[in-house]
Amino acid sequence: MPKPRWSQRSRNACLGSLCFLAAIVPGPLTAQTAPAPAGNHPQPPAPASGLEAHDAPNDAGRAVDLKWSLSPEDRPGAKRVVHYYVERATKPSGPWAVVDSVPAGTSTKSDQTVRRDTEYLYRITAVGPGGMTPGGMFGFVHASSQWVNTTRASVLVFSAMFFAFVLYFIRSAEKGKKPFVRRIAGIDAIEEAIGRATEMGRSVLYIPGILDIDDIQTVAGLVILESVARLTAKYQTPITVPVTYPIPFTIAEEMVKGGYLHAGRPEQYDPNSVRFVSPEQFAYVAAVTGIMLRDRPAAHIFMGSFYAESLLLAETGFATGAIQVAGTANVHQLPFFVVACDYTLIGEELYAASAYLSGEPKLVGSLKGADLMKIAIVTTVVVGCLLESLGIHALTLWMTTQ
Amino acid sequence: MPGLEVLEKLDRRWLFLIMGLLVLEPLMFPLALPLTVTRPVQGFVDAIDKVPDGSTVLMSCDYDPSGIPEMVPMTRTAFRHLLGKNCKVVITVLWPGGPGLVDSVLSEVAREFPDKKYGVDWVNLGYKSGNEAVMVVMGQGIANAFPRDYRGLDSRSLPVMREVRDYASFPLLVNISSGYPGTKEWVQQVQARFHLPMVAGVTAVSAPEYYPYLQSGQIRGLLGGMAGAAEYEKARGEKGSATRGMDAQSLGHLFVAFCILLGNLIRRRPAEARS
Amino acid sequence: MKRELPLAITAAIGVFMILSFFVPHQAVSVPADFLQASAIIVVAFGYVLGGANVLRVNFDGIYKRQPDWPYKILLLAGLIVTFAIGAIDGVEQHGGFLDQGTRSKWIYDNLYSPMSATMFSLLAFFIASAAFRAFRIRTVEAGLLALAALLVMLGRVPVGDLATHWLPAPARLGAIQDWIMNVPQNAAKRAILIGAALGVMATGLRVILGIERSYLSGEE
Amino acid sequence: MSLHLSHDFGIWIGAVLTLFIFSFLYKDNPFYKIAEHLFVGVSAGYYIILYWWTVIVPNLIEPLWKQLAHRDLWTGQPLLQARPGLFAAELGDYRGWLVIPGILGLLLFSRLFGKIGWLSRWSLAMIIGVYAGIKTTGFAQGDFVAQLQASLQPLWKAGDPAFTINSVIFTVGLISSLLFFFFSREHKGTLGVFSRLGVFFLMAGFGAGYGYTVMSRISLLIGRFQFLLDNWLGLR
Repeated sequence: MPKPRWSQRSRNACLGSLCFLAAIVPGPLTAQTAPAPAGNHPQPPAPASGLEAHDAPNDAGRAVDLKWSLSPEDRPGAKRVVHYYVERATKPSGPWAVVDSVPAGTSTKSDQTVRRDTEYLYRITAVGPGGMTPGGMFGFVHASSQWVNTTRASVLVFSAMFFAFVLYFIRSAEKGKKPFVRRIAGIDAIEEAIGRATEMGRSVLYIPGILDIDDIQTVAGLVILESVARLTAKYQTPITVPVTYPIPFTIAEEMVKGGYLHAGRPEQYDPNSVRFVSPEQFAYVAAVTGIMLRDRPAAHIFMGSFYAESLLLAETGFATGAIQVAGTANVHQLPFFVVACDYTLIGEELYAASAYLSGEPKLVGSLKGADLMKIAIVTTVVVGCLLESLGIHALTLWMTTQ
Repeated sequence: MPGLEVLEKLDRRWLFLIMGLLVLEPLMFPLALPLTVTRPVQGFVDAIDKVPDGSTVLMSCDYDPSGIPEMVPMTRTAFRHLLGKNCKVVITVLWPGGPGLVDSVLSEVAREFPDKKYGVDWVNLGYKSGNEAVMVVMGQGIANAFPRDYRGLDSRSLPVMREVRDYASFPLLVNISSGYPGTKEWVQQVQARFHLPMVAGVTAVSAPEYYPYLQSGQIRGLLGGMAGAAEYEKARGEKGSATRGMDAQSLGHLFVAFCILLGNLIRRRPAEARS
Repeated sequence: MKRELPLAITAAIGVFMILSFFVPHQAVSVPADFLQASAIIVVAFGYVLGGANVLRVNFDGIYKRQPDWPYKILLLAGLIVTFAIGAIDGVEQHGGFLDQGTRSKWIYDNLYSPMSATMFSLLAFFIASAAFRAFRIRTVEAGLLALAALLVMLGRVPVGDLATHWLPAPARLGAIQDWIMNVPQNAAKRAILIGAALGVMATGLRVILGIERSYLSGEE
Repeated sequence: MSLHLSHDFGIWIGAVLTLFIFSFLYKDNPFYKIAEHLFVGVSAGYYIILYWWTVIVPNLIEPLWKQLAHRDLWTGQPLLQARPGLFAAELGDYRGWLVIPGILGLLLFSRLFGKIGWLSRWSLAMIIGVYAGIKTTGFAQGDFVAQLQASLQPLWKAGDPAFTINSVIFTVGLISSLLFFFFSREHKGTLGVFSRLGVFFLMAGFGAGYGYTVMSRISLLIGRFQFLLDNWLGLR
């Protein structure tokens, strides 16, 4: 096997760039370029052409995008070009530094090693078994910072629209204009369950989910608890509320106490009705199923965030024969509630119920804002699908953010 | 009917026992039921195949030991798939319970490739708290969020990290995740923000939630649960723990289906009878 | 100081984060990156605090001789030993306390990992008994749910295709499963996804504007 | 098939603890309680030390130490490059500014001392601000606009009836499911029809979810049995 031999031209190139490359790129790169079997005296490949370099858009001046036309000898299977070096300089006279190498067949590259607002020249060097040939240079070009990311215009428009709706409805609700929210069937189901427990002279078990107060579902669960507590106090039906975390515990206590106060029977409040159990998932489940089996409440109400325990709670509750009403936005737990409960509030219905019952402007406003947005979404879907069917893609393209 | 009466009062521990035996039996005496590779899994395979050989791929393994049976076979096959293509792999873990497990799995696979060196061909950057915040910080520099790797080495000094700056350095993100933080957050914070193509391997519980992402092209392929992992193994010509578990999985599903039907059959009477 | 300042901090930072999504300029992106990097650190402190809380609560439980207090001694022993060994390992390994071969890795592999994996595997048993005892098909909706569940459950595993291999390919359980997942369930999931996105955005807006303050409650 | 019992003491511990937890299926008992409490203790200890070594030390203490002491934290060697400018921050290198998250992190511990507990709100406010911002934009782009954009698809394609049927079913399903969650009007008339249709799609979706959840749970059990059979008993 004859020793690899470099053509004169590539040796010159080595002085310019390859030596620099050897300094910054680890071994394998240079190793690939070295073996050039001398037997058939290969020539260096024809150069790449038509290089264009532009500041990468929508960034903080961290990249320059390059595009070029392949060397005419870069064809699949031809093996005349192995890869291209992307080279960069700050002066037309050089020195040229290799920024990166890309495999043959590649005609784009983003140079991310630039300094912001520095002027650069670029050239693409085709490298093959016969040596290397630099193409024409392009420049000057510099990477600059942009103030607006234009690809996200559609996100901005839709978000701004939605935020405007929400704020408008919150304001108008605060001014006392109560917007219409339809009564949710789940609320009737809750009242029915409490009524049934009263008839049977048994208690009501209320579970506001298993998460802490920072979860919005827990908040909704506690809001609904307030109305439930008012009803149980009115009917003089005992209520049990086992809670997982300290803060929801104190709030739940307030809610139940408030319920008795509202019914004019503060003395009937049982301090043992709201219980702090444990944040540990399985310990909590064990305690709650214990209450279900021992105290036999006639109604179980689950409102909040639930995870794997939904299955265990709903099953045990079902086996005791109690009326069960559930509500959660944790979609993967909904199937277990739907099959084992008499009524289930699905996803947003939980928030809607809490808004309906409390009438609080911030909740009602958000709900109405989301409703109006849904009209906009349905309209967009209908119009967009028709446009797409007719072969008009403008709307879809504008909404593309990637 | 007295027979149904007995069934209705059946102690549930009998059901536990049957379930246990049904899962145990095929693990000891396999039935070798045939598998077909479904479209979402094929998408996963194709997306990795399409990555240029030798490029650097980001792989985030966001799970902990409770996800072992579903996540570990996916991690193994995907890591093997990537190393087999001479890709360099940068691994992150966003679940606190996961880093030790993930490192064991990766080291075990890496031993099959004697020429692949830690720090040169792959690196385990280990765990970082902060969920979405970590993902966004990585967008300005991977090593900014992970100054040291799992082994306590300075990650900027590792050869594999020298060619990595931020998400633009990767042609693909492979995410293997059991929940939050996981595929949803990677789609929202990274795929959408930084336009990084991604594929996901997820637990069966969360798989249905990600079908909308699959249809929209936000993820290119999806492995759902152990069945997804088994199909991936089949597509790669491997016979791993997921493939071996598929028979037990089939029997388990049959039993649950049987329970649903039987339970409803014997309870056809009015609900009042219960109370 | 107790209420207004936190609200102002949340508002300022929240608005800035949203701004940084639309403005790539370094005048915004660098401070935003600093805030996110800081969040990583503060969150970590939060988890350490959580661990400290476990310590405190259980010491309390033992001191007050709560039920199960002897088990709590075991709990504390586990906590302190794991912590102490981890501290020593970390100093020896320059931070890589979980590296292959350390004592912490042994604890992780043989105590933490098997127990964590087994806790959730109990659910396989419970799901069977729930299917038997608490899955009732009384309404059209529940019937539809059950139908989809059965088709998907059987279609997703090899046994489904095996049982229907005599049918033409599009009518086999696997293909039906595929269709359910891609068409009806996908449509429903997308609706839920979009609805949930609106919910999160509305909540985010309320938190940033200080309309939602529930996270500050309870510690007056 | 024969037994090859493991000789690894650790595997035995893991197997015994696995069986302790499984004993809960029979009923709650002291063995289960031992495993449960040990698990809580070990994981709490593990979490504390994990956050210390993998986040607080490398992301906070080490860079601060380098900046202030000009030495490597572990070897004590002086750093080769001096890093002037305590507050001369640039992307990814925040130097003295890191004192801020350090203080905010420590303030969280004020919760352990009742009276000054309100100080932790500042840290909380900062975290919540960051996450509210990130999540709002993440959901807006990834789950809202991107999902909406992907829903704009042609309803018919000449010569492909399957595509047309599925596309129409999908679009009707999406719209009716969205309208099920519409609360500003009673569900009567056309809206009633749509929301009723929406319920059907949602139920099909939940059914699929049920099936997949069953799959996940059974997989977990398979995993534990594989551990017991392969690693512990060594059945081959």
